[in-house]
Amino acid sequence: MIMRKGWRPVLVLILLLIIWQVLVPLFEVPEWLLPTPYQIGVEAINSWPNYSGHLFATIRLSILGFLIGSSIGLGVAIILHLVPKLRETFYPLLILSQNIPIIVLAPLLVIWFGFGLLPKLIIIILVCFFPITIAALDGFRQTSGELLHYMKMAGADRRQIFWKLEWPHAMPSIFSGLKIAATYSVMGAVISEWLGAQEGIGVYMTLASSSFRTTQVFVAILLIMCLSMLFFAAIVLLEKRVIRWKTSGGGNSNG
Amino acid sequence: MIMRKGWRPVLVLILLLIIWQVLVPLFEVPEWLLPTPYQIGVEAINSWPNYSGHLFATIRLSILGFLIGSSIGLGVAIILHLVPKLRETFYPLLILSQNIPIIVLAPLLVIWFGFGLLPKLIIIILVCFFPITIAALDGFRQTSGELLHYMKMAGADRRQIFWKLEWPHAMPSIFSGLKIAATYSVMGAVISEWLGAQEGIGVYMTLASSSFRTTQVFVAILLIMCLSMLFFAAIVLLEKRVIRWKTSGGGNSNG
Amino acid sequence: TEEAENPGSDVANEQQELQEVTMVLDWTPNTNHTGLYVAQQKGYFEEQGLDVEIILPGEAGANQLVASNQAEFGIGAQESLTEARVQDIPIVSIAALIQHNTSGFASPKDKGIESPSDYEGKTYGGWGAPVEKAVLGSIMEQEAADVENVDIVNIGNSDFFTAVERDIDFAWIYYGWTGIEAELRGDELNMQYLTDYSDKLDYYTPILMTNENLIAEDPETVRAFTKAVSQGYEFAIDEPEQAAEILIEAVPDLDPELVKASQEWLSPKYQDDAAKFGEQQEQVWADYAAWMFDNGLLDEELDVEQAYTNEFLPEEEN
Amino acid sequence: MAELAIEQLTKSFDGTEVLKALSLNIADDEFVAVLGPSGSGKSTLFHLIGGLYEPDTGTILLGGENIKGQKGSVSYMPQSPSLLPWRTVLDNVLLGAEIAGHKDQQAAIQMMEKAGLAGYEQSYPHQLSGGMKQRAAFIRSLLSPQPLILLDEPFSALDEFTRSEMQKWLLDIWQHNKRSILFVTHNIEEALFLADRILVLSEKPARVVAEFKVGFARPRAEDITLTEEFLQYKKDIYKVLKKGTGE
Amino acid sequence: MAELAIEQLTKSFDGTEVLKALSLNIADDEFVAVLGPSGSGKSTLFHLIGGLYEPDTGTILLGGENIKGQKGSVSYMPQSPSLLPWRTVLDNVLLGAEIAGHKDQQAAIQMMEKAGLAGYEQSYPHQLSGGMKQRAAFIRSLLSPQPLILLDEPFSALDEFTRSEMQKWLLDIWQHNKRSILFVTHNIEEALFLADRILVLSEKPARVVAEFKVGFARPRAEDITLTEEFLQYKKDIYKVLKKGTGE
Ligand SMILES: Nc1ncnc2c1ncn2[C@@H]1O[C@H](COP(=O)(O)OP(=O)(O)OP(=O)(O)O)[C@@H](O)[C@H]1O
Ligand SMILES: Nc1ncnc2c1ncn2[C@@H]1O[C@H](COP(=O)(O)OP(=O)(O)OP(=O)(O)O)[C@@H](O)[C@H]1O
Ligand SMILES: [Mg+2]
Ligand SMILES: [Mg+2]
Repeated sequence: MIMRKGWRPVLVLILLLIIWQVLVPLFEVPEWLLPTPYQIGVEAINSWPNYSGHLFATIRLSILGFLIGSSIGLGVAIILHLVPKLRETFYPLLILSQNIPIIVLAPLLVIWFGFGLLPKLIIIILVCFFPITIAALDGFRQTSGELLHYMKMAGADRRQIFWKLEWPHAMPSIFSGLKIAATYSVMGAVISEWLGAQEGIGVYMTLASSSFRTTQVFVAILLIMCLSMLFFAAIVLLEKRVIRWKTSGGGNSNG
Repeated sequence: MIMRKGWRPVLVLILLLIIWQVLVPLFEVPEWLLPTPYQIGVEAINSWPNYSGHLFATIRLSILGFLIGSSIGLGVAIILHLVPKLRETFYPLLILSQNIPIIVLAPLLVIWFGFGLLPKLIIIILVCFFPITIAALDGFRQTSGELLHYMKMAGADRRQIFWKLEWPHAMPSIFSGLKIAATYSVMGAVISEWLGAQEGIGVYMTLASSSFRTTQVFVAILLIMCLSMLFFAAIVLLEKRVIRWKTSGGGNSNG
Repeated sequence: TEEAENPGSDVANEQQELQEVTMVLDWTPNTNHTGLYVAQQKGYFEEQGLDVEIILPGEAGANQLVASNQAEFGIGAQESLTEARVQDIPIVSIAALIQHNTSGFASPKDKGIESPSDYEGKTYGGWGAPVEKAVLGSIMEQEAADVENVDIVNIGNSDFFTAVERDIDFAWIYYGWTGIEAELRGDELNMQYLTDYSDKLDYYTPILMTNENLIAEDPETVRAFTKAVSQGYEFAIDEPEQAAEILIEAVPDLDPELVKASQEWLSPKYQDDAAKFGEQQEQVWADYAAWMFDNGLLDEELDVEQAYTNEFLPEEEN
Repeated sequence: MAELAIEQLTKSFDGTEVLKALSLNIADDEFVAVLGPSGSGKSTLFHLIGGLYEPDTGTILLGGENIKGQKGSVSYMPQSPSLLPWRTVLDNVLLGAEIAGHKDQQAAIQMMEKAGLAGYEQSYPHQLSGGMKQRAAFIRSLLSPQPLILLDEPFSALDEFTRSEMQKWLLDIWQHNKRSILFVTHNIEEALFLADRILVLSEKPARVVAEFKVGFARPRAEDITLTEEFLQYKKDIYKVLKKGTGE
Repeated sequence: MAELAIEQLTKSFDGTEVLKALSLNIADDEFVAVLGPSGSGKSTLFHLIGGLYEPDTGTILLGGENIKGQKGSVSYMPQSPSLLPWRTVLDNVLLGAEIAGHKDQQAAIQMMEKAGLAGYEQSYPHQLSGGMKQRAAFIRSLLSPQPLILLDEPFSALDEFTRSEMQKWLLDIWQHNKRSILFVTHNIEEALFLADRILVLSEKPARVVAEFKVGFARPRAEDITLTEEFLQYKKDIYKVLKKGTGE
């Protein structure tokens, strides 16, 4: 499915790359400012041994962070949804959590947790959990009144209403949140590596950038983008597997 | 409504502040690492004339960025939804757009647009538009099949189906996206100010941080948080005014 | 430090137990740090019984990390250490890595900026700190120019080369890195070194620092560390090419060309005219602090005695 | 012109045939009722006429024009009310007309009054009872301007009296403002009382198994339901239906 | 024990009274039908018994126990099918039992077969016709274990034959496995054929305006609908309903 439909964006991407490749020499943009896709490609292939370690470190970090972050995000959403009082109380605090700048958090995290995995994970989690929580909460709330009435009349307790009605109903919203979170998780990992790490794309990029090697910086971006796309695609695939019933309905609204 | 329910989070917040206030001297955390809320409060009051200009600059910037960003986000979502081919083509590219690290974008933006307002707006827009686009796209797609069938049978053309069915149906999702975007817009503005600005909370914070005035850094965070909360509250109020019909239904699921 | 607490657990190594020490840089690795990598690579640290891990500061900032003992040692600069001490942050300078300030205001040759008086009517790109305006004012004063006529713009994270491509006429750089990069690119720069215009501005940057706590409780480690570092820098002074190779090997992601050229330029400047590597003079600390205070950059005066010490520098010359 | 001519319509879902070579005709201004077992394909037939799905084979001509897969040529009342939850009842009732571009709020308010929905103009669908929703959907289809109306069990949720009032009202509207009507119902008496002609569908896959011309004069009085002729029709249809279902 | 005793029930929505001092009783194992005009408050009555809303005043006793605002004590079939779109039909049918904690897949499959839904076990609700959805919802309520069943117009979307089969099946189940049933319908014949007793509600605000004891012996044969007695009942009820609606 994805394979078959994938040619279109790939085409546009290739087109964009070609335009880029042509425009850069045309406007005499120097390589240190904006290398051409060809130069980036060559560099990407040649320096594979240099960055492969960094790449795998970032992959591990972001997958771990995403998994923990989205579990926490879902958990928080569920708890806040099931206990309206908690929700009223903590919902505004959630928003606050998104507004602690990393620049301030960074020294505190490092001072409290050292240079290990934990402070980095905390940053990715902080980035990932928010879109999921918001999306899931909204999904839980928007169940159809008619179905809710039936469930209640049938004697479903709060847990049953949640698991049999609200949870499956919120699935599309949750996946929407997961997609956003997956996209952010890679960036989150890279940012967290600026916190002080020995390896990772973030480190690779900072080093490249500080020795003015723009082409390598772009290789790093390329890696980040590919990773995010992979993560996103994985979520889309999962969504297709999980939400099977919506074959008709709004999906094919080719009216 | 908000007023009446607001006491709960405020209470928790106050409790947190008290704990903070008590723990800091207990563990002998020095002020340069983590000032107490009291110290922050005093600083916030005393240095109001120092930062008020910065504050208003950031407010202007983030409101402008949010408005433009969410308009673009909605516009993109609408276009991608209405033209499935465009959607297949550009959806993956949207995700890519979220993975260009600011560190790389910054020099390019500066080269292209100088140090004026535009590059900063671009960063905020980039941060804001994505959650809205994703949420709106998912909202548009999840209209009920039954209603869609009726609309089609009644001869509604694509535009009518969109404006009379999909758009109102997606309202809750769109607001969900707007909430996320509003929250991010303030952070986006602060980050964009690190790109090079004369004034703004971001500038104030960098200065404070580089001269080790931790208390002022925390004042800046306080300002950022208050701003985001205000933005979020504004969106929630707007949502309450716009989505009126959902009085019953899932809302009061106090089962 | 965790392993140090249970010695002999899985250490099948010969010799004595090495003490683990963390060293945090001020930025990404560059030729300012060569001596550290040499000391590590050549085993000078090990000889002193130290196992040193060199880390990048990231967003956390070296000063706080050292102050809070997350890292025992760090690279800093006199200006920020001065500010930090005034804010009661307990860090101490134990060696000057470069004797004289190598920074200055640079501009592409075609901008025609030959001396500070030419700054008038031009645009300066900085990072928005008050100290910049003060320094600019200080050196422009010498030529009876007024800093108010300079348009100061915050360029944030943009680097020098990007900034001067557009809007910006001149910026503040370290010649040993950015200036050398310009040479390698064949860009011609006009450079006004701070030291050429005011002695007060000839402060130490970068410096090696540690925190008061460590000095009080474990001066031996400080002494050992400083000794190894001195050895490393002395090697770098004597053998610039080999030292450059060591740095390139340790941090392969750096540009070797830049490292070699920079090392060659910088090696003679580590010790320069000082009696021995790392030595600091009270005069330099006092003058600069006074200058900062006079320019309203400090809330109170610096207690100079507390800010630095030569006590840990090795006694004998190797 | 609203003559509907359907020829050899076939439609399957996931390999199961639902309609098989179904043909039927509706003359201009004719009122035709469709009877058939539950799940036989009546609603599917409507969906095909309305252009929601394309048939596998067959033709659908309206006024001589091919309307296969073409939407908007009929006024439609679906089996479930399908009101938009975010619109007031009044706005819902106007939706069909709004889509077609003729909106007459005054007429809508009058019709709502006639259907016993006065006072509910500004209510939302979730505040209505089942039968009230159905009436709202019914009005919506009446307010749509197309010359052919498809009604899918429009009165199934109404009590006998409201139902008979609605029936009379429908006949009234139809007589004053001639349109062709295709009407699905499970109520034989209703079909007899309203229609010029009754088509009986078989079980899935549906074909027309019988056709009854209903000869009562128009306008029809309520008491025809008590005539011998009426009872006879009823028995005949019942028998055909029984056979169809029994197979 | 499933005697239901409702006393002086009053309920208003947004200031409009829907039920006004409504009282009724259902004996153990009794089958009671409720007739009443559309919008009178029948579904609201069910919602109150099921505990979805609290009445403004009045008491609801089930087996002597107060069940006001208490959910889960009745088995319920809503007026609209309310199937969960993401569950297969089989899983939907099992939902009521699942909630109550007794799940019998075998029984469900058998029942689906009986209701003509064989082969649709793994389909999703959107693949069913209107009448098929209604039958699924009906089975769902039968599979729920509670001793009192509330059926809100369960057969309104079914054709005469399917409807009569469902009726006979319902009687069969009820006779073999005694439970109390409260049954809303708009079809007088259906009420007469099924119920022990028929309650007629007035227009909004609803009260019980008449009560008919239906004296036919059980088990009931289909041909009682042709007896004189049946017709007489029908006429009487019709008259009461007419008066109620005409007021
Ligand atoms: N979208 C669909 N996908 C698969 N099967 C479908 C779909 N829609 C209808 N069907 C099948 O087509 C058959 C006919 O359905 P239809 O809704 O036309 O019946 P109907 O005659 O209207 O019945 P009722 O009187 O119960 O409303 C049913 O067996 C149903 O399962
Ligand atoms: N949630 C609600 N909010 C406001 N009014 C309501 C609500 N639910 C029902 N009503 C009103 O209560 C009255 C009775 O509704 P109810 O659904 O009980 O009728 P009913 O007897 O079941 O009718 P029908 O036979 O059409 O299903 C109606 O006038 C309806 O508008
Ligand atoms: Mg149907
Ligand atoms: Mg009802």
